[in-house]
Amino acid sequence: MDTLMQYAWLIPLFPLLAFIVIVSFGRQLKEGAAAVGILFTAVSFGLAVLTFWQRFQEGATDYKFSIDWLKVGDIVITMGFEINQLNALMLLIVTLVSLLVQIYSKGYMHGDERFPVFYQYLALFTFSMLGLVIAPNLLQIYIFWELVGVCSFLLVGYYYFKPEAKAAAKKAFIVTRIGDLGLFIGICLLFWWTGSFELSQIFDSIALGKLEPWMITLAAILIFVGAIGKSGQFPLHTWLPDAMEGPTPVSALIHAATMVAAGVYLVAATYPLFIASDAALNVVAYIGGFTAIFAASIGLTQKDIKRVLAYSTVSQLGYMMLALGVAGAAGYVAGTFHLMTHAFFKALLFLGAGSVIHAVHTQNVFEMGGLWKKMPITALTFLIGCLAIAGIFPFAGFWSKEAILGAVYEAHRYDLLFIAILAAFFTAFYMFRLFFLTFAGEARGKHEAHESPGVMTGPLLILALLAIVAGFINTPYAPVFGDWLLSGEVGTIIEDVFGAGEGHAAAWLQIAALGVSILGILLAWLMYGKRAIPSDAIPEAMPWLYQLSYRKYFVDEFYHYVVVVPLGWLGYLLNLFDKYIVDGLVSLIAKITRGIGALHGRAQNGQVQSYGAMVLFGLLLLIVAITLTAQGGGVLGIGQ
Amino acid sequence: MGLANSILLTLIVFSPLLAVLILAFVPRHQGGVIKKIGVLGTLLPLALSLMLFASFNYESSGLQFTETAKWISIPVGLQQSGAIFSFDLGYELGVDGISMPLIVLTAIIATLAAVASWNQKKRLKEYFILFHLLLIGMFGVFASQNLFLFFIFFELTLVPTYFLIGIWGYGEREKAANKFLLYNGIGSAVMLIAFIVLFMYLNTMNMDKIAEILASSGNPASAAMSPEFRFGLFLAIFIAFAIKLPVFPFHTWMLKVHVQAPPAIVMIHSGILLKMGAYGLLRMGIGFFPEQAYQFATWMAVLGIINILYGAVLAFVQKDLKMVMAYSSISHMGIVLLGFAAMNTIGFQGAMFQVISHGFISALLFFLIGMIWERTKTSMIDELGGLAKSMPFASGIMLAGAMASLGLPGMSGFISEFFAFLGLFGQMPILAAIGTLGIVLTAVYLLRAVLKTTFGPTPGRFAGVADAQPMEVVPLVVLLGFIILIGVYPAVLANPLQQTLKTIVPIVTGIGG
Amino acid sequence: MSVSITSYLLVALILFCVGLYGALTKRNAVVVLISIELMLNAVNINLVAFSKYGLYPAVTGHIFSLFTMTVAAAEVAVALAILIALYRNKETVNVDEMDSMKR
Amino acid sequence: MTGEFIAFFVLSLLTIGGAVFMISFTRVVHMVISLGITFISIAGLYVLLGAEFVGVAQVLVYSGAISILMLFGIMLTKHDASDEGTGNTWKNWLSLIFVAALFGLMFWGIQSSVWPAPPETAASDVSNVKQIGLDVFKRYVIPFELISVLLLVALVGAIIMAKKEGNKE
Repeated sequence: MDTLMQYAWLIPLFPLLAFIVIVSFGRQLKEGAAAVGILFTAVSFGLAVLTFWQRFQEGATDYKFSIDWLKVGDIVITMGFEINQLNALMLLIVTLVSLLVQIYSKGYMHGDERFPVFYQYLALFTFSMLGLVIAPNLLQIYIFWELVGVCSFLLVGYYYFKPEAKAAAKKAFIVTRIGDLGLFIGICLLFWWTGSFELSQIFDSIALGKLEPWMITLAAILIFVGAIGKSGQFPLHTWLPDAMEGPTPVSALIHAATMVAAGVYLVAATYPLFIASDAALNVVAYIGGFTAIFAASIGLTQKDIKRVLAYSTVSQLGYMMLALGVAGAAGYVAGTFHLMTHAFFKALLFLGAGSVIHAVHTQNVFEMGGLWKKMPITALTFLIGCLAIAGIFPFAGFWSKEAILGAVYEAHRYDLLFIAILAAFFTAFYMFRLFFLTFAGEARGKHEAHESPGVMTGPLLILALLAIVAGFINTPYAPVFGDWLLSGEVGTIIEDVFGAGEGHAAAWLQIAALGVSILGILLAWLMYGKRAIPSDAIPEAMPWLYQLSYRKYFVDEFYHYVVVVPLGWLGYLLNLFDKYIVDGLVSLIAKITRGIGALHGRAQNGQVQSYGAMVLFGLLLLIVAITLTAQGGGVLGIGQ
Repeated sequence: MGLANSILLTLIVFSPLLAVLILAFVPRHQGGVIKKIGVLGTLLPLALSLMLFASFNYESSGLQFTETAKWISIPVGLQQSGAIFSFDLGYELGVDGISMPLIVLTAIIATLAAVASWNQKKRLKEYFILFHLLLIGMFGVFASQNLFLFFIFFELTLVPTYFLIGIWGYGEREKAANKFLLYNGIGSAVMLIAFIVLFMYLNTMNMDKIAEILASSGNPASAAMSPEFRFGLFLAIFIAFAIKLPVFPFHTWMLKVHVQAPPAIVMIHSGILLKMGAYGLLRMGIGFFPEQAYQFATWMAVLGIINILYGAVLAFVQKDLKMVMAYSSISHMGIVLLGFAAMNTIGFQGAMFQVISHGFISALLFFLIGMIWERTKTSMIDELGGLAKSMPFASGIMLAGAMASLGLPGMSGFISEFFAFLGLFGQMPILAAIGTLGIVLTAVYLLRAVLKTTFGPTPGRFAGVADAQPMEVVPLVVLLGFIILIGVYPAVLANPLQQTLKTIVPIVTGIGG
Repeated sequence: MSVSITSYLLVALILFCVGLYGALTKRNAVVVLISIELMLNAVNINLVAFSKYGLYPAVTGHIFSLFTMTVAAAEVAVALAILIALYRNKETVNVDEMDSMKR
Repeated sequence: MTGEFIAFFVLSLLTIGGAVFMISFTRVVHMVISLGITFISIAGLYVLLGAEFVGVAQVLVYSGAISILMLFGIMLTKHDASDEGTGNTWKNWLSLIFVAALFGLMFWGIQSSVWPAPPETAASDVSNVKQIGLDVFKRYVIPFELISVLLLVALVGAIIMAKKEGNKE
């Protein structure tokens, strides 16, 4: 059975093949490109399932393989792949969601002019993401980390003719790049401190105490900065909502389920580094917690269906970070678990939103409404997604969220617990606000909505199913998933440090969390479903608060005026400096030379008398000079 | 094979002469024939340099394909024994792991630039003759192992470039050409002084011998040079090549050249001629005076960072696509300096990778800008837009080129950037961290420029613009192919570099500790 | 008390300076020539004065001033010939306008 | 106040005065007259210095020949009196400053130099005409001959140049 894992490198390879095929024959394939993409991804998915299954069966030993890639001096840099619990899980999630999204896109993108290009990008993304999750060393992680960023950029800017898409793509790329910078520096520093890019060797070095504590903290925080960028954590979250300019399937795949979760994955993959430093963990926890509540509060007021979902994603990612940061085995399991369940239900929500947008051709929720009857499947699956994300028993979200709350509670971090519960309330509220506005009530827009084709609803149903059942693999009563996850090498290190955590909340906490969520839903129903409470009560009562939330706390404006505008000014200043000082200095020298030349040129006026005067002047100078220098030697200085 | 190998370098260096001779006998009005000869003429050195690449011995760290011949001997006096004492200037060629890839790069870029000259219409005959003379100079610079010979070839590149810019450039071509000549002339003068001083002290112009004598403390000629004196010489050589590279504040000539020169010449200029600065810096600056270079490393790093950030910030505000790319070149050459400043194998490797990779990338981008200019008659960013609609292929390549330029993994730019910074992090982490800001800024200005040109709504006047023609597809695809090849399989370039860098680094680090 | 050498030298100096000023400022070429003659005369006075009051009094000074006169005469003859030729061609003897070497 | 001093004073006054008038006059006749006065006074100075032969030669060559030659020169060319006034004043002032500076320097030099005491007696009673004759035809014979050649060449040259051209063309 060991043989199967040896071929895990094929998993990312198939999407790459698909990419190459579509690039080469895109024009001939036309919409057949979808078939190619789906087929190759399906093969990958099959392999991933087998790999996962094998891991699940065997547990314990990780499989690692590498080849020499580049020699620099005496250092050999390798490329390879590694299969452990976390990787196997990620492989499964990524291939599954990617497959479903590609199937869905066949319907959603139907008729698009650049259909093959879309699949081309999707395939490239899938390849990169898979490459990222099986990478055994930081350099490889970084390489694929950047590649997924580029794919995200390409896909966000897919509608290249739209200025908003252009701006969003640019923003997505640059903001994540700022985060990548941290990762980059972290990798370089770790390389010099430990002499390797290999994760295993880095962990060994830490275990052996080769690194000073401040080094570990610094490296961990730098890596986390990378995660902040990718996972849209505060303060680099601004790109993610804007990235919704991309086609909706892309939002589902990249900006909900997989790529943005890469930050969480990165922290999880380098978790031994983090747990060696309390400071780093605290940073992770507080940034995660703050992002969770911050993004959720913005999500309350947004009008664009996809933006609500985007802020919800940011918030949920903050939740995961929070879980990872709170410490310990429980947090690790909870974070990863939530990553998985979130991938399913958030992809479901996005695809559902896509289905709605496909039908009504608007993204403004206030122009929707009454779609429940017109698109029953979409509505139903969307409801399931909402219930899952709100954490209603027994949907997947319930179990994972409850695991996080439990972990936080156990770590006695009550401030974070409070934030988490509040965020859960917000989540429940804005998700159902969205649901009621979209599906309940009367139709507000002028549109002939109808149910999407089967190729789109199929994936929705599958994801809905997963959103219902995925939670059951890690109930407090049977923590199969947690036990399995902690049985790997990384898991062992974590358990060595913290001991096996229970990681599940006390019953009262479960009930409290559930109650809060239900409260949120109730409020949403009262305001938008039944309209018992006027929905503009709060905006009218406290317009500044509403504006603050609606305008996203002015973070974008802040960045614009604090970073972009000064940069432009600096640029203009330096431009002037370059033109007039650096270049001007040289020109000045040239001009002076030319001026002296011109001066002499003017003296050459052809007037004999001027020349005579000049000669006289020279003679005078000579006489003066000789008289002054030859002291006591007579006029000509001969006497001495 | 034996004979061919023994004079292979001479063949490469002077092979463009064949085209020059043939062109000299082609009547002026037969433009088509001249073009064909011009392009085919570059294939000969390309083939020969590929032979060089193929038969290069990766295990050896020293010089290969060496050729030595007596050339000039100036009798200057009698020795006590009565023998005539004379200055010998030899004709000495040879390549090692650093210069071999550069020769291959030169051959490749030259061929592509010749193809890119296909749309040239003005005074074709002179154009291609100068073009091939320029080639001789470039090959000679990388192949010569004698300072005198090096200098001659170095100067030989200036003259044709001067005319190529001054006659075939855009609006302010004469000014650009003059500026080019002025700066580079000053650089050459400084370099010549340094060379002459070296010659006076050491009585040899052979690069290997010079390095050897300077390294051996027992040698009287070497002992006669105090560390301060050596530092002065190092600075002179540094400045000479810093002007070429170019390093802030000697960069302004390059902007003019990049904006005014014809696209094919910019490809060569930015792709190869700038690289002569980096090559000379490594070979002569660091190779001759490792100790002094080590002392100077911090300043080199600071200059490198200034180059990176200064270039990047300025590229951000430029209105002309060509200016963006010119400043981008400055910014990228800063990375070369950073790699050198690291003074370790990783850094040097990064720097040399950057030299090669930027050669390909900038050639690609400038070629594209030339294409765009030909179709739209503008290179102002504000006037362009939405070209992805009418020229999807070219826009795609442009995006890919920009990605390579900003260091996307899987492309050559990443490898060089990564290793240069990685090397520097080992020595000066704080400076390196400041320098990495350049990575973000690069993304900022490149995306701004490229997205503004290719994305967005398509103005009506660009709707009918044609996509790349077959003659243009070739260079685009080949260049991108090389960029990706080096990015995915860097060993192709690292292997030859490896052994040679190993010989330089011990000297450096052996002293510096 | 006899007249000292300095007095002669002073007279010569004044004469020389007047001649020099004239040579530098007058526009008519003939006047310039005359001024030059004045300067030559000043030199002659010096020569003769030195031949009497010099360190080694001798007639050499006289002979030299004779030579100078001869040369000056030749010079004036040639210069006037040039001027006349010039005047025939250019209708002017104005020094300001004699700059054809520059043009 | 010896007679010699009075003679010197008068002669030098005439010399300098003539020169200055020559420079400042604008009319031809006046110029030539003042020029003649200068030359003759210089001849007087020569006599005062015991150089009778030079003095005579001065009268012959300068006052006789050169003044007349100059007169012809001025008359043969177009002379426009108003021309003189429009000279470049800026240049004149500069020249004046330079000349004054030169004068000052030289004056200072003459005054500060130590001169040999004037000889007690006149050099010799032998007429210096004879002395000159001896020297010219013995010691300075070659320069003398050369001078004659120079004069001849100048004569021929002047004739050729002043001759009207273009008759034969």
